[in-house]
Amino acid sequence: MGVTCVYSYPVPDGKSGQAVVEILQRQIELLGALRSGHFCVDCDTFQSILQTSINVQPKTVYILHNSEQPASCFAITDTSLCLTADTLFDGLMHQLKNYYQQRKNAKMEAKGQRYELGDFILKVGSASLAGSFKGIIVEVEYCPCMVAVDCWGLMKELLQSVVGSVADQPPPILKNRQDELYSPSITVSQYLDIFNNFRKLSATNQIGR
Amino acid sequence: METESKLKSTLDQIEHINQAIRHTQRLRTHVCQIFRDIGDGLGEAAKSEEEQQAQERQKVLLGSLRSSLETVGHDIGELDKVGQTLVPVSPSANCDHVSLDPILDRTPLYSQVNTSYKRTNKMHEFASLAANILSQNALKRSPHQHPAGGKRVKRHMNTASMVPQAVVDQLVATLDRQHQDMRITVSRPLGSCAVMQMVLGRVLKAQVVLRGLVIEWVKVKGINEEFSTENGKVDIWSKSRYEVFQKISDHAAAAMLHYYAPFMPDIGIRSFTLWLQGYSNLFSAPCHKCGKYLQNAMPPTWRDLRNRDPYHDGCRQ
Amino acid sequence: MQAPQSKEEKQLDAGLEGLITKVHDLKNQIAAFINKLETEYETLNWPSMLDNFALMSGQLNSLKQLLRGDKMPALRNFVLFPVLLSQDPDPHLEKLTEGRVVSCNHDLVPDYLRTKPEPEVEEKINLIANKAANVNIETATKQLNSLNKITSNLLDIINSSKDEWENDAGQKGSQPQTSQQQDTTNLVAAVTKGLRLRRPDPSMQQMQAGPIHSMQQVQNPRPGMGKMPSAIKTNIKSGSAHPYQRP
Amino acid sequence: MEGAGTSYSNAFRFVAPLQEHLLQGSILDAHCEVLLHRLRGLCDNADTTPETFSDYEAVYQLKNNLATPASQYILLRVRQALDHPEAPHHIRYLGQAEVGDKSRHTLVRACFDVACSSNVRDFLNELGFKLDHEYVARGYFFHKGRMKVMVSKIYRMQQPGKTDQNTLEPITQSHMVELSVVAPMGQDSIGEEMKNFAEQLKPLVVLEKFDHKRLP
Repeated sequence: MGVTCVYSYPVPDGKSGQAVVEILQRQIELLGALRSGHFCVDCDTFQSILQTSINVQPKTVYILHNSEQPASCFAITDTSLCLTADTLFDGLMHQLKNYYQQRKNAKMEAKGQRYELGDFILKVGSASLAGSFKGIIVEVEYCPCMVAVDCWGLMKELLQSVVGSVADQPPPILKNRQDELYSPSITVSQYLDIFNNFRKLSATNQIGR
Repeated sequence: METESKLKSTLDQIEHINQAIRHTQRLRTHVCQIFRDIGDGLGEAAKSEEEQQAQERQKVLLGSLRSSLETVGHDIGELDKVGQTLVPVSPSANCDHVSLDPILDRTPLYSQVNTSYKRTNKMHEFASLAANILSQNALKRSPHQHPAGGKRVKRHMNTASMVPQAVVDQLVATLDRQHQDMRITVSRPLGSCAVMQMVLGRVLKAQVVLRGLVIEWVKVKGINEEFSTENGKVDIWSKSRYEVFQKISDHAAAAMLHYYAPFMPDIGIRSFTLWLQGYSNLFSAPCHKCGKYLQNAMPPTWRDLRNRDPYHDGCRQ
Repeated sequence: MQAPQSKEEKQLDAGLEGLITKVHDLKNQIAAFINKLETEYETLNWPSMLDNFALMSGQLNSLKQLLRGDKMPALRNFVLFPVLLSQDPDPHLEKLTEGRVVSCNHDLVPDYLRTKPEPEVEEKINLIANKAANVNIETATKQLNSLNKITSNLLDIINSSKDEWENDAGQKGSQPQTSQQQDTTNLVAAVTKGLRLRRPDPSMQQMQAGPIHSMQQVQNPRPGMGKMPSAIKTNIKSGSAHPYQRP
Repeated sequence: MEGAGTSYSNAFRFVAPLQEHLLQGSILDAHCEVLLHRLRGLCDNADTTPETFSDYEAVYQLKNNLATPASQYILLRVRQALDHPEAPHHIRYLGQAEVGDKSRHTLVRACFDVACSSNVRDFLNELGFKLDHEYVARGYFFHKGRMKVMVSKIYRMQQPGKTDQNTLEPITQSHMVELSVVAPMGQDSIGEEMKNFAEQLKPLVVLEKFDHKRLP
């Protein structure tokens, strides 16, 4: 439960996502990291069906789970307020079904291999929207440190040996909260940010077509 | 006939040896008991009690101490008596019985003797090497190992480890005030020995066990780890779950020996604390030598003992 | 061997048969009771013990009635005597007695066919009978009286304490109530529906706007919330834009 | 889409629905001491002093404009321990209490207890919940096996959000007494156990299944 950086890794044209993931995995294994199982982060979207007046935007709540915190559930509003609760919260959302409804075909997931390297935890995986591949996600966690601004230099050094210039800057979410004591909810917020970017991208792609 | 009588005498001998071992065990438990009594001392509770009660307690304690000393004397006498009946066993004496073993072929005697001989030889070698090295480094922290030291020295040694609690408390309070980014608290879970808890900024926690003003034990853990067991007792043994802090614990133990100053005990603690404070930039400072943050996935875990410059473990001179 | 039976003999046979069945019943009852005592002693309660005793005494009574009945010839007038004593085991006898008596020998017969108690027992009975006969009537009445007195005294004590006890219980019932139905209702209503916990007072609401500032901020962008139709009538007069208005 | 890519944390998510079995009553303050003594004797933690608690509960309401009257609003209760500020907050959802027939000895209602971080109140506001009412409950807590007994005083808060002792006002001269068990669906035998326990508190407190529909 230390500082974590999550990046989406661009897939160059003409390469399949799987191939890029394999290249990254080889890179990480070359650093001396050991495989330690798999990871999974998933995100469900709930939308309010409450119409108080016509010009009010419907509200959205994202429910995320992270395999690193298997007994917790994270709920993030569209104003990026993050509630950390235990997994029974899913049941509670079910009770709210007359007010908030799960959006169909909007489940996003990031799955892949988890590695350990000293006090680092590295994860490489692919993100998918409703089962179709959307992009590559790289996560690096440095467990002993709780303040992002302290260990950014150190993280950057490790990150650049894996993903190169993608990690020139801290992830935007982390950048705003660099001085806080780190908590898992920041990790989840980073994932949500990346998921939303993927979503937007696919939406514009569809419009473009 | 001859072997029979030999066997009998051997059996006798074994019986004597057994007896001697039993006496030794008893002696040991009693001596242990004495040390425990002394170690517990009057405890913290004595402080708060009335003068008279404290005196009474002291009397009880002294009484029990005397009686246990008497038992120890008695035990020594017994042991002496048994010891006289023991005859020195010549190392080859048991070899005679080897011929009695009917299944000689199946006993891997030779190879066993061979390996144990080799082992003993090696151990001897290592021991002499270690003795050589240790004699060069004067790290003797116990007052009893100073046969050469004069009377004056001995008194000084004693004062370092026998300081009233108030002095320790005061020193810790000053340290707490001196270091802005460090929070230091003291607890005494086992009577007179103080345990210092240090929290360094948002980087690490350290636990220092003091005997008087002598640092006895140091452990370093992460800021999100605890120094207490689940039932709230102070836990000085468990190590950090992070490799970084395990490494720093080792370094801190080395530093504690380095800063040990028997004549000015408080200087030892002060300089150790100052050194430990150098870890406030543990994650944010690159190595002074190689200019990098990471080496073997570890930040620079070593701080120079003089100027507190950060180095990787592999980059130290 | 069987000679034509006389009327008397027939009667005897019938009587004996009845007697045997009754005794058999009694024996079974006792056996069942012993079995119960041995196997269920942990769960056995006093009433069921009493039931068993009552059953047995009933059977004894009916046995007695049978003996005294008109149909029963005077058994006293018959003599039973052993014709042959033998040390050899008799399988027929063994079967008849369920394995209790193996042979009809000299050891058993005197005990089994005894019509009078043993001499020592007889002596004891005589002794006690004599003693009873010798008691002075006066002392006897005296003792009787004192016993009666003690008993009635005891009865009085028990009755009075029983009265007291019942009174106590009665008083408990009449003690001041430890709970009030109305309070229960109020509490349950407050906890489940928030009754009497809401703040309808507008002056209170004004104060409320301060400490929970964030709520107001949240609400301002959605002015529609305040204009919901009112379901519960409250006496709010200070305006509909108020953050704590209950719709 | 579910099922195709479910994570292993899914196993934790769908637990059997829980139900709360409940009996309620009250006791006048003057006799509360007697009740506490009796409860100490009856319950498990007899050797220690009874556990006290001081909780602040805020009830939030979310309204709906759906036509069906059954789902016009939903209430969520947020509870926080005032005496243990480091403890997590709780969200509690309680369903409609069912009285049932004679054969059932207790009220039964659906129950969801979720521990959560302390920003839950802001979160509910974001979701469109409105604070409906709030109160402070202080009192004692006992347990016997899986039965939970709470003897608590309910206070109205004179100033919103303030839980200091001097701004609290008790709403009755009685303590509330609640006997409850949270158990998975379908364990009706617990009712018998609760009834027997309630029987032992008579005539001091009459614990009964209090029909919430009867409330004004």
